Amino acid sequence: MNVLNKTLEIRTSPHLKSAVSTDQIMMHVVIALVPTTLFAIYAFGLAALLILSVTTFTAILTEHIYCRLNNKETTITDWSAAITGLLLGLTLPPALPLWMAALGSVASIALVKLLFGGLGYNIFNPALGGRAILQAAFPVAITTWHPAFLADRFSSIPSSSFAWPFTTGTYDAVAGATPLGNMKFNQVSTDVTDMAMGLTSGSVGETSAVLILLGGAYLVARNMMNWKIPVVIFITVAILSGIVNFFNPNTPTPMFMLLSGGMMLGAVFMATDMVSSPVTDRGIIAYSVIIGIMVTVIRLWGGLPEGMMYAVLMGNAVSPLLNRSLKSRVYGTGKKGGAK
Amino acid sequence: MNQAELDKLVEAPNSWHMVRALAGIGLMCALLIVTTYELTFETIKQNKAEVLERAIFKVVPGAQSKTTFIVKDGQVEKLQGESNSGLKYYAGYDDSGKLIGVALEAAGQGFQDIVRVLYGFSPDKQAIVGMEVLESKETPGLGDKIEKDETFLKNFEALDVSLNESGDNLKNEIIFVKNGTKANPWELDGITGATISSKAIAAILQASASQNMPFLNQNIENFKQQ
Amino acid sequence: MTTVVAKKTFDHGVHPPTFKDGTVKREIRQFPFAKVLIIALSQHLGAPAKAIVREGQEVQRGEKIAESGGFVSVTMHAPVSGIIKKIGWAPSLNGKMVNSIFLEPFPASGQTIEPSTPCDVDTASADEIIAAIQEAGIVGLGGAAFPTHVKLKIPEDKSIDTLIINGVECEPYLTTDHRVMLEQQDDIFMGIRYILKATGAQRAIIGIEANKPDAIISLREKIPAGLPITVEAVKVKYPQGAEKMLITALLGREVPSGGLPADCGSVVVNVATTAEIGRLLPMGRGIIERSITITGPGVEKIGNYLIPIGTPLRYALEQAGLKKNATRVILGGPMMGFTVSSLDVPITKGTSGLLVLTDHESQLTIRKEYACIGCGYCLDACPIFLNPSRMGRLAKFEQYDAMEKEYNLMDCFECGSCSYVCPSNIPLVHYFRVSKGIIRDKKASA
Amino acid sequence: MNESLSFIFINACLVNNFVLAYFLGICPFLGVSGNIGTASRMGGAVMFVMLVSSMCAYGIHLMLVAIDAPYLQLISYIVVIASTVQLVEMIIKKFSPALFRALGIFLPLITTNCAILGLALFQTNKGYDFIQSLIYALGAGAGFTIALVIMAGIREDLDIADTPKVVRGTAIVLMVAGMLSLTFMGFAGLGG
Amino acid sequence: MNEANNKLDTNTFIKGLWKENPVFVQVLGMCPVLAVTNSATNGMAMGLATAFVLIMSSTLVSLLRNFIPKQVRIATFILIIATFVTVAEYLIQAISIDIHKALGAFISLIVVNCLILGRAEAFASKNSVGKSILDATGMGVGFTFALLCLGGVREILGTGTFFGIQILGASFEPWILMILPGGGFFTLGAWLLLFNYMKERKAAKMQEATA
Amino acid sequence: MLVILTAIGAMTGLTIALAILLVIANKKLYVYEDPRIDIVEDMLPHANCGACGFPGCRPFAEALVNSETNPGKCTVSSPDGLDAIAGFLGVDAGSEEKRVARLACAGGKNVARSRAAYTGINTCRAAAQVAGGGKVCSWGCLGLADCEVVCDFDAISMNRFGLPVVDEEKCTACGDCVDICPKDLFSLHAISHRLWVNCKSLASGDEILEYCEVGCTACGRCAMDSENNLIVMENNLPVVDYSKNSNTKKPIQRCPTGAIVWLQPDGSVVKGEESPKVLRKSELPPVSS
Ligand SMILES: Cc1cc2nc3c(=O)[nH]c(=O)nc-3n(C[C@H](O)[C@H](O)[C@H](O)COP(=O)(O)O)c2cc1C
Ligand SMILES: Cc1cc2nc3c(=O)[nH]c(=O)nc-3n(C[C@H](O)[C@H](O)[C@H](O)COP(=O)(O)O)c2cc1C
Ligand SMILES: Cc1cc2nc3c(=O)[nH]c(=O)nc-3n(C[C@H](O)[C@H](O)[C@H](O)COP(=O)(O)O)c2cc1C
Ligand SMILES: Cc1cc2nc3c(=O)[nH]c(=O)nc-3n(C[C@H](O)[C@H](O)[C@H](O)CO)c2cc1C
Ligand code: SF4
Ligand code: SF4
Ligand code: SF4
Ligand code: SF4
Ligand code: FES
Repeated sequence: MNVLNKTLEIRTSPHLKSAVSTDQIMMHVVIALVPTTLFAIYAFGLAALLILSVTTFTAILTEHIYCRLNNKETTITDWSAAITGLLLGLTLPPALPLWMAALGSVASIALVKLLFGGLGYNIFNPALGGRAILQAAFPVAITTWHPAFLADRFSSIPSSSFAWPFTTGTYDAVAGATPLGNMKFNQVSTDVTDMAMGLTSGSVGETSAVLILLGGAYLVARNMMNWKIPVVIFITVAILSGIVNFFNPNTPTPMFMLLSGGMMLGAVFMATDMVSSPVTDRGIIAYSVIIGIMVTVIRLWGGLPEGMMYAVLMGNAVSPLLNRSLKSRVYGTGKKGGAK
Repeated sequence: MNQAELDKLVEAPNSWHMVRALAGIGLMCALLIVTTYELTFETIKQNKAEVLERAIFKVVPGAQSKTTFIVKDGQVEKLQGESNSGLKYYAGYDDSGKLIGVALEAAGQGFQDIVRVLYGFSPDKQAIVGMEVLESKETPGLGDKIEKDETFLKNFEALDVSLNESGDNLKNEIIFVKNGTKANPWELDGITGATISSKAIAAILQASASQNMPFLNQNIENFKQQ
Repeated sequence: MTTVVAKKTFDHGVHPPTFKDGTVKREIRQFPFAKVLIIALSQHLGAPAKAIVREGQEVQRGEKIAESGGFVSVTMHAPVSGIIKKIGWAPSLNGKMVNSIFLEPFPASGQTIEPSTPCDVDTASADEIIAAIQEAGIVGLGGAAFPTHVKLKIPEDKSIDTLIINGVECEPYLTTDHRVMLEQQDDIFMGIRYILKATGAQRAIIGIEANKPDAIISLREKIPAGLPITVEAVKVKYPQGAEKMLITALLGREVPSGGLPADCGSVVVNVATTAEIGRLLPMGRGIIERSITITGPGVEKIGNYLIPIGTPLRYALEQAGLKKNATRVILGGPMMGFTVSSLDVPITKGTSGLLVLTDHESQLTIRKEYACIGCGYCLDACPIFLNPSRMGRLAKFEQYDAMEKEYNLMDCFECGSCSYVCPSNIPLVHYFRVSKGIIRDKKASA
Repeated sequence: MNESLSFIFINACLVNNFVLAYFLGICPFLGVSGNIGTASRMGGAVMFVMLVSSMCAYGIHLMLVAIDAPYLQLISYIVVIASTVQLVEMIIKKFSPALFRALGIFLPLITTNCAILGLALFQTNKGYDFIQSLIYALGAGAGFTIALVIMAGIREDLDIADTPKVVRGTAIVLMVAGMLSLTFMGFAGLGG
Repeated sequence: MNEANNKLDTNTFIKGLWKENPVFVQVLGMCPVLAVTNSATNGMAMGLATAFVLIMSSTLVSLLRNFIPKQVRIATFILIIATFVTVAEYLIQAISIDIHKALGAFISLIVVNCLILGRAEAFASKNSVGKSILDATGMGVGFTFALLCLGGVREILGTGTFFGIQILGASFEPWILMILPGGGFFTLGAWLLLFNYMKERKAAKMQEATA
Repeated sequence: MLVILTAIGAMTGLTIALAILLVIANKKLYVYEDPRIDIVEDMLPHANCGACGFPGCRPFAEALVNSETNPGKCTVSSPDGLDAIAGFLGVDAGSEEKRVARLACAGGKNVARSRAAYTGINTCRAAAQVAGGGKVCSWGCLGLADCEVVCDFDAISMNRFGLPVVDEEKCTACGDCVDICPKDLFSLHAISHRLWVNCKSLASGDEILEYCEVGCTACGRCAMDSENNLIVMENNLPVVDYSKNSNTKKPIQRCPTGAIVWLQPDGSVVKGEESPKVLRKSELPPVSS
């Protein structure tokens, strides 16, 4: 008599699996970005909506086409392309010509992610890699800022947005200055609460510190983000700029440093990208400290007003080294191992 | 392969051959180089002089001829032959041999690396009347607007560097202002998108002018003889 | 139920759902004899036992049928009175065929057991106890089936101060140790007396996960006067029951890499093993049955059973009743247990549970595999503080040397915590098992 | 302009990194960046050779000025640097085989390398004095080492990555170099 | 030692162009390849200068190959190469100071271009003058061609011009990245990728043909 | 004129100094090295480019001479050059008979059954660890092609029934397949050994035919009838004594299942007349538990 009417399945242990899977993590990141995204659209109007749609859609499309060309099952269902596109859009200036945004999105996905092997294998953060490429290719366009909360933001679109592909856009006369630009070039500081609430100008999604932190908290609560990274970055930046500010009050205050520019978005959503950050505990700390130091140094002493992107990319570049050199002590080795 | 066979493969180096070959080839090379050097020397000298002259005539508009001066022991004297050390002053004269300006070099940190410029000073106008970038690694298309941007170069039609009462420094510092906000002749109208580079030019000129203008004005007579 | 607060534990680890409620209340019940029992001659680590019976020979329940094939080997006893049908190949848990004794019970075989020479705890010497344990065929019932007498024979150059009794039972679903702790308390204390004497340890600690408060409390109450025993609650966390983790939790020591618990002055014995020692040695008997949790969504009559060694899974499952959608039969718990490819595999001394999963679980656990996204969950799970993320990638690209030399692969004890948490569903432990195998092969052939 | 030593160092090391901004020493950068250990030893060797050649170049430059023979600059730089390094190599090989194993084997590769000659030429062009030249060499060497070691780390990761077949080999290394170069652009203007 | 190499002479020439292209296949002498290719003109000039040095030094090395003892081989090669580089440098200055300025130190750095020493060692020191010249010319042309490929792409995308002539229209927004160092790496990477791709396809086709 | 003299003076001085330095160095600092290193280095392109992964041509040459690497690692040299190096370093091939890898299992999916469905890492090594891999015959080939993948010489290809086939021409007897197979099914044999026992099952009796139609039932006929004890039974399997004259097809005629075969150079096998012809082209369904 057969007790079983089917073929037995054989598999390796464990036969239980925790519930989270990679696509879900990615999906929750998108969810966590929703408040920031909505605020961006509220602050910059149609321009933000357009740029975010273009980057997200192009990112997904690029990945899909790549998979088709390689006769592979499409990987867009893992949501990571959507995150990359969305995050790229959030770091761009609102009035950037859309063709540039699309080009950046293609570069993010194709050059920085897929050429390196796709999800999980990219060395550099795709969104920031794409932004770095855009910034090097079109430095003027990407440092031309558009003011937030224009009255007609829901009815008109900046003329530069619809520049013909591959041509220079004509910019509307009204140009906004960002807090960091004002600091660097005009030595003018900006009100801290304004920056916290997102009332300033800047990249599409970087302006509202509060909502970004909210999204971060959501991910931390779900254990989908390593809270140590942003916290250590913030601490490093605050300490360094605090010291400098103590000796030279003309330099930005720690609060200004934390709330201005891409610091929040970068530390909370981009430095925390699991793929391009180290995995070991001590590696993560070192990585965050390096990012903190580099962003402070660039902002205070470098030529550019903002350095978050470069700092994160530098962190990405040294991650493999940190992973290798800052391992955990293995159980039963080292000083505790010999103990009796 | 056994040891004996292996040893056979190693030829004993012949010292004489080595010296002979190296020295012989060294000799040949020396001849080759020197011949080329001699043959091209005049052309290159001429080329270089032309380039320099072009630059000087550009920053001292209207100049037709030039004389090079150097400062030796606090004294201005004409440069005889060549010299590689010390700041040179290139005096420019018009047809009639009248001094219309002095050109000199200045350098400082730009966005990417050191920027070297040549600028012309007009003693009559007490102003900088021309500026040419000699060497820069500024971003092409962006920082290199300091060489090409016409509005920016307009700054140097007459950038005020007149001296203060006591004559030991500029009356007004050369300062950088945002594009389109130039109100005074000593202000440098910046380039949007190349703020850093254009600011660097202002800083370079300010540093050089505040150091050299008092000296030039005091010794202007010395430059007048061609 | 009363609760117990536990603070002691180790770093890292995971929290799988326990699924113990179904069987925890069910007392251990006697299981009937199958038509044929298959007693594998190597059901423990070490040299196989040597059969001392012939085909066609009649044997009595409890009679010795195989003797140990060396020091790292144990004796086998007949689980039932019957006739030796044949001695030949039978499938085993790891898929290999092993030499086994096929024993057909007499139709009306009873529960009586042949009398034999006892080993008295008060008079026997340490060596005598160890010999008696070997003679009783006792191996670790915690899962590894390592001959217990070998473990208790402490090498000359080492000494033991603490005996740890492992009553953690951190594997989900399994409850036999829990039941043993409730039902065989006297045997446990008796066993501890034997082991303390054999090892020279000064004290014993019974470590129990805080989710078994009834066992903790009642054992605490019953500790016989004069016995240096404490009962400690440890946090509910997998793999709290692994001996290294338990030692760390209870003593704050670490077993050196590549070393044994004895290297940090302790020895760990499972409660069921201890109870078995305490039950069998006074009567001089051998192991012929053990208690097992038969459970899982694929089983009708789940429960804890005292089951004769050698019962084929087919018979056990017929008795317990299988559901239609059952697909996976696992010996052991869900975290470390092995699926079997054949129901002709018999229950062995090391079998602590028989878990049957269904289609439903298959669908839950077969998920799309992604590349490692570096989330670090596995690093946070690994109780040995290894870097499974890196090792998984190295294994995928066959860089075994680096795994061993730079990432301490050989310290991985295959607990599966990393695989459990990996959101990319990478079969990490499987990679590690394969890699360890390859490295071992390479060393053996070098 | 009289540049401060710290500026010279930072500039040569980060802002105008020899490999990533000036494209000097690309061959060893591509060739010897497969493994972190090798890369760091190579970096050490480069630093050493840079210091030696910086000193040589400084001396030769003085001599050439004295005999007024600028046209011999290139040929004498290369010959002197190459033979000095070779001498050092031979000495190391003879007297410390261990050190030779660790560093010496890299020396021939470095001698005929753009970064070394480039350093000598640049320091002459910039008119650095002796101390400035040494700091410049140190900065350039440190920058080279940093770039090389970072690249090696990344390449060790790429060895165990699912990179598409067509980019494997030099192509992907160049892509990484491109990204690193962009990253180092963040240092622009530092120290100014 | 190279007896086996008595193949048709056109092959000696052609192989440098494509099959053993010094840049795309051998990946040699990358520094000038990347550094001076921000415009087609510079690339071309650099290519020609390198080719000049390559041809001249190969010729001389081949002529002197029996006169040079093995031990001082490398030293003499370097001497010869450095000489011709110096010569080239003066010639370029005589022709145009501007080109000299654009190429900067990289003219001098031709000395250390691995390609030249490599050819001197691997080919010229073992072959007749005629063959060496042919080989050097092939390699030189291949090198120039590669530099032109890079310089062309970088100039067109980076400034919208080709050899200084506006070709993409005045409103084209230049991709400044392309003329920055990063762009150099990316462009060469892309070219190599293309070459790999073509090789793969060819291999796949070959396999199909045999199967 | 002065210029010329300076130049000549300086250059001659420089080169003579250099030459003397080199001469002295050659004499004083000479360190004995395997001269083959020089020769091999000579054969390399001297690009010192590092493409081989070594820090330069010389270290690469050293590694070559010490046979730590192979010439193909140099991507710069021409194929001819590489051949020359390989030829120079090549050790005498010797007169030993060529050996090849031989597989001892004939249980393809059309004749051998499985009883459990394995899912997991798709290699034999991994599968073998999970209850032996699910094939009923615990000795048999799992068919997941570890051997095909490990063979650097492309000598192994999997046939349509999931059994590896060795190409005798390509096989270099490197032994990698022998090491990788978790079921130890490969062994290296002189190419002239053509009489072959194509099964490793230690089980006996006709039951095994239920799950593998071509398995050895240990009936012992081949051994009984073999001349001069060419074949003996050990552990339920026939063992051919190749030191005796094994060049006979007779034993294959005795085998009722076709487990003992005659190997053809093209990879096909000849079985005895008596053995059942296997015509099935489809997979056998798994046995149910
Ligand atoms: C995560 C993140 C990183 C950024 N990194 C940079 C950077 O490295 N450099 C930069 O110029 N802008 C970067 N940006 C955009 C800056 O925030 C923007 O430049 C800033 O608002 C200051 O503008 P300014 O350059 O005109 O002063 C980044 C934005 C985000 C969201
Ligand atoms: C790739 C890149 C290159 C740059 N190059 C220069 C440069 O050469 N000169 C310069 O002044 N600024 C350069 N910048 C700096 C930005 O353009 C900077 O934001 C700008 O100078 C700010 O000026 P604005 O306030 O007028 O927009 C560069 C920025 C990037 C991203
Ligand atoms: C990951 C892992 C989990 C384990 N869990 C338990 C457990 O829950 N209970 C147990 O008694 N032994 C468990 N063990 C086995 C113990 O490490 C140890 O071998 C055992 O307690 C020793 O007792 P024994 O030899 O009597 O079986 C586990 C082992 C490992 C590697
Ligand atoms: C917390 C978190 C942050 C992330 N940040 C980024 C990001 O900055 N840029 C990006 O391209 N993808 C980001 N991702 C998504 C994903 O990791 C990314 O697409 C991979 O780098 C692609 O391999 C993030 C994912 C998580 C979970
Ligand atoms: S299976 Fe090994 S690597 Fe994974 S968590 Fe357990 S001990 Fe760590
Ligand atoms: S849990 Fe899985 S995905 Fe996360 S780091 Fe570990 S192996 Fe990678
Ligand atoms: S012979 Fe061995 S390695 Fe090859 S497929 Fe069969 S089981 Fe796998
Ligand atoms: S792996 Fe080696 S022995 Fe096996 S078939 Fe291939 S070449 Fe022959
Ligand atoms: S060309 Fe080889 S290092 Fe520069």
